[in-house]
Amino acid sequence: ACGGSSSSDGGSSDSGQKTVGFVAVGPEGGFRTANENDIKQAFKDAGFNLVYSPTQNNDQQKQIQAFNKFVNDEVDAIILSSTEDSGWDDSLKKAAEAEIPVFTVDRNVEVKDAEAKKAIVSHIGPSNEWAGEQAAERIAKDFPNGANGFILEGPAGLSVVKDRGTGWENKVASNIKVLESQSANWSTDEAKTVTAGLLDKYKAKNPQFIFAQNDEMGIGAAQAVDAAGLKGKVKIVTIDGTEAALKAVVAGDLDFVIEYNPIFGKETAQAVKDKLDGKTPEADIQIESKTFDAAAAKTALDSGERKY
Amino acid sequence: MAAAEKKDDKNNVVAKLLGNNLTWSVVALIALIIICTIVDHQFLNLSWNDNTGGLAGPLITMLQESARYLMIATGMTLVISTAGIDLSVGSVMAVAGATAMQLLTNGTNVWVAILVALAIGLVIGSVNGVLVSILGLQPFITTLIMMLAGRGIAKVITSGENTDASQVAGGEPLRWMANGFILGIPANFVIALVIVIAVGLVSRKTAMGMMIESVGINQEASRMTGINPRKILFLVYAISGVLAAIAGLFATASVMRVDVVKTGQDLEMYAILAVVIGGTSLLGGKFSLAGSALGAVIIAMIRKTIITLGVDSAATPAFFAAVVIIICVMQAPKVHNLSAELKRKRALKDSQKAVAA
Amino acid sequence: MSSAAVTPKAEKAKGGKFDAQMIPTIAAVVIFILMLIMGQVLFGTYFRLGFISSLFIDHAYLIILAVAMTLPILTGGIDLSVGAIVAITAVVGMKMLNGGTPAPLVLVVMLLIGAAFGLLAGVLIEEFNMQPFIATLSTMFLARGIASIISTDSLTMPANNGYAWIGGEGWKIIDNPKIANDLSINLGVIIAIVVVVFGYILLHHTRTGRTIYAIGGSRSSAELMGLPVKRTQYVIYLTSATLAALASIVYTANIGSAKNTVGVGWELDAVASVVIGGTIITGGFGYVLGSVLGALVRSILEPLTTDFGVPAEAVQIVVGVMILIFVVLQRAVTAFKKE
Amino acid sequence: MTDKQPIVVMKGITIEFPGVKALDGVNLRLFPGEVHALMGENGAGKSTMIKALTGVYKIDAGSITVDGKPTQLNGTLDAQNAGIATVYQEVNLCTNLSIGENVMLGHEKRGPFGIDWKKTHAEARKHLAKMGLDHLNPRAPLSSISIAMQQLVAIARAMVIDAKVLILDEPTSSLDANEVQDLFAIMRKVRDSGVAILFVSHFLDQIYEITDRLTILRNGQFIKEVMTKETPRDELIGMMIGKSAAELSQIGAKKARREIKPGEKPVVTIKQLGRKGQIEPTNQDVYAGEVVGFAGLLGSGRTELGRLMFGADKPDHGEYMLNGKKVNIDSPYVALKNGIAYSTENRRDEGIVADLTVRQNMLIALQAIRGMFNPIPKKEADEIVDKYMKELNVRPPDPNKLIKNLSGGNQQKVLIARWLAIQPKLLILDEPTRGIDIGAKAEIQQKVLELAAEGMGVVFISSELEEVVRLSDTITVLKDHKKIADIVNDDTVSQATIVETIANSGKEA
Ligand SMILES: Nc1ncnc2c1ncn2[C@@H]1O[C@H](COP(=O)(O)OP(=O)(O)OP(=O)(O)O)[C@@H](O)[C@H]1O
Ligand SMILES: Nc1ncnc2c1ncn2[C@@H]1O[C@H](COP(=O)(O)OP(=O)(O)OP(=O)(O)O)[C@@H](O)[C@H]1O
Ligand SMILES: [Mg+2]
Ligand SMILES: [Mg+2]
Repeated sequence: ACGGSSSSDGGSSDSGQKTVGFVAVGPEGGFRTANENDIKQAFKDAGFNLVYSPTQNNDQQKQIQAFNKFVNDEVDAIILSSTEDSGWDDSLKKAAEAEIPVFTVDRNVEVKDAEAKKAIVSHIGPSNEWAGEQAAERIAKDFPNGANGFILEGPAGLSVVKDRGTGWENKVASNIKVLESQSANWSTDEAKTVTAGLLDKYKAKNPQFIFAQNDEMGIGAAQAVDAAGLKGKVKIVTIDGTEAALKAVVAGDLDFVIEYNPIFGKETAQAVKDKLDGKTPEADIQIESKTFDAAAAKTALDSGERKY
Repeated sequence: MAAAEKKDDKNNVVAKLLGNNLTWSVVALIALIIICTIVDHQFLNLSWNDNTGGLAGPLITMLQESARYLMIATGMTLVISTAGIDLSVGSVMAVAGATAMQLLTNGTNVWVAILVALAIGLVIGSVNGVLVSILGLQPFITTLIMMLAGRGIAKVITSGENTDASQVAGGEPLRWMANGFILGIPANFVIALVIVIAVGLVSRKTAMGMMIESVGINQEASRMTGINPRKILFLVYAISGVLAAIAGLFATASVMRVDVVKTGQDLEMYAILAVVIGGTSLLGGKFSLAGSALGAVIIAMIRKTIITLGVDSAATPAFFAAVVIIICVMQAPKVHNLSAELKRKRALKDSQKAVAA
Repeated sequence: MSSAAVTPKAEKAKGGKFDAQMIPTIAAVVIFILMLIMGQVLFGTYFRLGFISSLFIDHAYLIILAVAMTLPILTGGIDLSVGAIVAITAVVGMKMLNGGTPAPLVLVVMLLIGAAFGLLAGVLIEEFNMQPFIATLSTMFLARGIASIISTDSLTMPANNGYAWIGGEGWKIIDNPKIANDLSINLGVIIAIVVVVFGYILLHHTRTGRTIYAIGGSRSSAELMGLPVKRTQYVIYLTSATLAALASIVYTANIGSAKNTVGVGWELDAVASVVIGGTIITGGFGYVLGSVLGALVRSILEPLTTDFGVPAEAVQIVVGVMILIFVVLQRAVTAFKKE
Repeated sequence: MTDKQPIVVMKGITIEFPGVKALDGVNLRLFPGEVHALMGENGAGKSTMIKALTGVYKIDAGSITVDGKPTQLNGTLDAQNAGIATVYQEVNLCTNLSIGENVMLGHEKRGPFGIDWKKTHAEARKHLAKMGLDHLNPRAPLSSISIAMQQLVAIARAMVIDAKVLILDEPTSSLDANEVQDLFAIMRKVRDSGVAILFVSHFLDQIYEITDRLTILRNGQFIKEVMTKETPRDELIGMMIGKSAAELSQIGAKKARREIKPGEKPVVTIKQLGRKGQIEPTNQDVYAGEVVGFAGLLGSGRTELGRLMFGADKPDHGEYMLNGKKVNIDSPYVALKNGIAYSTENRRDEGIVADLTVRQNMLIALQAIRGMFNPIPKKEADEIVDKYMKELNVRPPDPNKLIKNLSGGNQQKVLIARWLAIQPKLLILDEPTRGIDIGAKAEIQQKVLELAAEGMGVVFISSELEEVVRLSDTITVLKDHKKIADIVNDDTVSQATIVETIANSGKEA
């Protein structure tokens, strides 16, 4: 598949085609799949030879292994979509020594070591905190004079979860009361069970909103709400903006969807190209994302140009 | 303990009861329910919900969730009874779910979708069966491999997406299977219960149960009595595959969407716990489907408790572990033989004094 | 008298069965080498010193875990808690480092925590006759849970912590202009090697080790033979858990940060390694060296899938199938040899 | 010798198992330099008594004093440290380890770098040699030798710790005459060195040959302690079985030979049936109502031939005829379907299904040939079970007990019942009387004759020439995994005849 790296002198093969190593998370559906497919496509279009290496259940170790392998393969550039925001210093140092430019996508990584910092050319991706803030503001707008509700989180400890949480904290209005935060592991049917449980538990407190940290969970919550006959009475806000979620907004199951835009393959490919052509791409390429209420969702869907 | 004072024959009855795992499982279940009720006084309330056409309330949602555990625990029980193990049930759930959802979105008739999903479960189970029985591979590693590969298969089927069939028309029967009600009781729970009872009857009314146990206890001796261990082994893994597929349908149909990574994740562990709590030994041999069923409900109940108590999501695994440990410790012979043991020691002391004198 | 009848049998037995036990392990060696060669021929990067170096440096932890897992599996048991123990010890360790605790103390505490969980597993197994699978499954949830209660942040080491050097990039034995051709080794690898030697000596040159094999053969027999079965069981689970803590030290030192989510699924990688290495999951037969090879084989599966450009969705299938082919091959060879 | 102090005194030992009182106030005294026999029928409680002494079972009442001090034994390790070495009834070794390792387990010789295997194996060799096992290679896996051999290895192991007390629970049950003599020689040496030996055997000849003192048990009760030479056989038997010896239907006489009519067709004929490394191509006929005895030394291939005729091992040579027509017996299932049953010599590993009940164990073979989904009607099942519980008088007479909790002898009866339940045309019995008390043994021998009389073909494999000669119509002699002779068992034939045949065949070769 990857003729590029096969010639023993590594990436820059005779064909002149550049080889780029993509340290990825792997197809997990929703945002992740859309994002990685888009990047793969974009690099193919840009004439790169992209070598793709996913991990399993978010295991950073396997990513580090892949990263180091790319360094040894002497690829021309490495794209790093890390599961963790730290622990990359050593590997980045290797990359720096081998003079391989590294581009972090989606999640930014924090680097202590100066040597290592050099390796990172730019970061491309939308902001999780921003998304969290949008959620808080939407709820504030929906319930100007306060409301009770829940937060459905991803698996405890992932930095996405923390960032989206932080965003929410930053902007949440004082009269918005979170009765309980539970993890539903990004999973639709767990979200349904959990929400059903929470609705039972807090009937008395009349919960009015649910902030689901991703679409999958939001959709599950919506079904629980529906089953409890509270459709419309409980407003659900979710992050990601997958097609299913937009449909749900139009259908009124969800109140509001904040996009976490996975489509930035072009931008990434461009940045890599610039770098390899000797230009210096910006250090932080922000991918702006949209937000969808029912109306916006409808137009977006009808326009038919959404890739996922 | 009460047992200590009672007279011998009575004493035996009590001892038997105390020695019986089922007793302790029931105790555990009740304990959990009590705890929940204390925290949330509404816990036992049942109301009628018109727009689902069934009962509603914490216990109902608990039963609804337990259905899938019932399925995989039943299959797991038979496998474990042959001194094997099936780590692939979680992945099979994902595959079956993925198949059904994908087919639905491609406009296949819902019944066809269901059948194909079950068929795929059967196929994967059979592959396990062949590898274990014909090639004589070790069950643990075989099904571990299938657990890895299964996830992959699910992803291939949906090409990595979390296929969503909630908008698809014609999915009602499947949706009903997971969310509907029969006489106010969750349909999936009823279905699961019926299947468990069916399996129970087949295995106990025919010689299947005994032969499975026999193979689990002593394979060579079984062969010498004319039993064909290979057939038996193949059978249990195949069954486990199908039941896991049903569980997968329950899990996905409840939201009409499969999650290639999360659907069925870690459920093999829950199934194994259910089986062990139910009193079937991982070393194989005697099995108790009733026990496993109870175990399955307990697992669902533990998860319910976690939500009801609002245990911080970070702490849930620890809480889960704590409960499991407590249950297993309660079941340990050491514990409920305590009184008897003390009595024995005392008796021994006396008789030794007697000797000395 | 009977001697006439016996001798041929006994001899034949020697020729036959004994190697049969070794075959899977030998197969592991052969196949590992074949894999390397294949990689080299097709992609030309597998003989690079850099590749070899990071194969060891990045997997020192797995080698240690494989050794740890070998002990319980030899008795027909298993220790599912190793991955979670890596997590909790890592989290505690990082917390303490950031709290300014001196590194040596941190190391000791980490090892002690590991030992504590091993002890707990031992008690559950021996005192409350829980089956190892269940006991360690519980301690796994417990450790993982406590870890995330303590912290769900990803914790990075403070600068100059007197700890990172364990896993730091270590020493370059051969320093080429191109990093890809550097042969380097770090303390982590050395620790791993020491652990392997320790494992070997424990299993083959101590009575405890022989008792481990005896338990794997038949626990009841071992008990009737008057072997210290109970004590040995404690030793086993204490050791495996403590080694898991050691693996945690090596790993965190290497990447310089830790997280409650680290080590998810590592127990299964370890089991796979042990089995690939030729140890029978039902106990009684196997070698620690086999497990090490198993770990290495397990480690180069991902690079191979990457280079072959296996489509993302299929990677797990391919990895699974590779392990399967491997196990089947061993099985076939063994069966063939037995004939 | 009564003047000297006993080294072990067990007083009022009581052990209860759920359902049974295995021991009820039993006393036992062991004197240094004496061989002491524990006598009793199957299930009398001998092994249980031994396990009480070695700390395997916790005692519910009574006291144990070793060397005059009261001792609490929790586990075999304690017992060993107290200088008690034991060989249990069921061979308890680890088949995954080598012979030498098994002998030395826990006593390996240690050098500067832990265990020194050279020394250890040398030591093992020494102890094996003491048992006349010098031909065994300590490095060979234990699984490669027969149960008989394993038994001897277990005894060699017991010799490793120089014990004050040596316990041998039915060590001779699977040995042939020569090995028994070797064993006795060693026992005498050990005894004369002042060790107290506790010995269990169902062979009265052996008892009278080697023991000095007897303790008699009857279903868990202590009957009496006597000196061997002061106790005549009948009296002893009387004390053991609770009725006078006369009542015991001992069939001393040789079986009236069943003449084969000219032209009569055999039930089973094997032509050149064989399997590499186990048994060379062999011809054999078995006629209806005929008892064919297989005689030979350990490892001569009797079991192999039996297993081959049952399809337990696939033959790689020759053919199989049933009532004249060719059949392909390649698995126990097919054999059983065709009415051929085989009762193994390896009761624990290939016979009982330990955790199933007596009832299930009796019915399982019949069920297997009926098919999984065609359960035996309860009524029929009950009848079969009662019938054989009575006929073979299995004790305790409770079919719902787990078979693993029965004594060795009673387990054997249940297994025989299992095979009779399918009403076989040919019944192959491999060492059916091994470890069986005189009473039961007589019953089983009687049963064999009855079955033959009813027209069943029987293959009778036994290491006891005496019973082979007494029961068989024709005797097949094997040696070194090869059939060397077919002896028509008329009145001229005696044990001596067989022994000679075996000896001579060696010369010609
Ligand atoms: N673990 C057990 N649980 C329940 N009952 C048992 C157990 N072990 C032995 N028994 C019962 O105790 C009695 C004595 O058994 P034991 O094995 O001591 O007899 P024995 O004298 O050794 O017979 P044999 O000569 O056949 O070996 C038997 O009735 C047996 O059924
Ligand atoms: N002397 C021996 N050395 C090695 N293996 C033996 C020996 N004797 C028997 N075996 C094995 O033990 C089993 C039974 O022994 P085998 O049939 O060879 O002899 P046998 O005549 O049945 O003697 P017995 O049954 O009394 O041991 C067979 O599996 C055989 O391979
Ligand atoms: Mg006995
Ligand atoms: Mg034999």
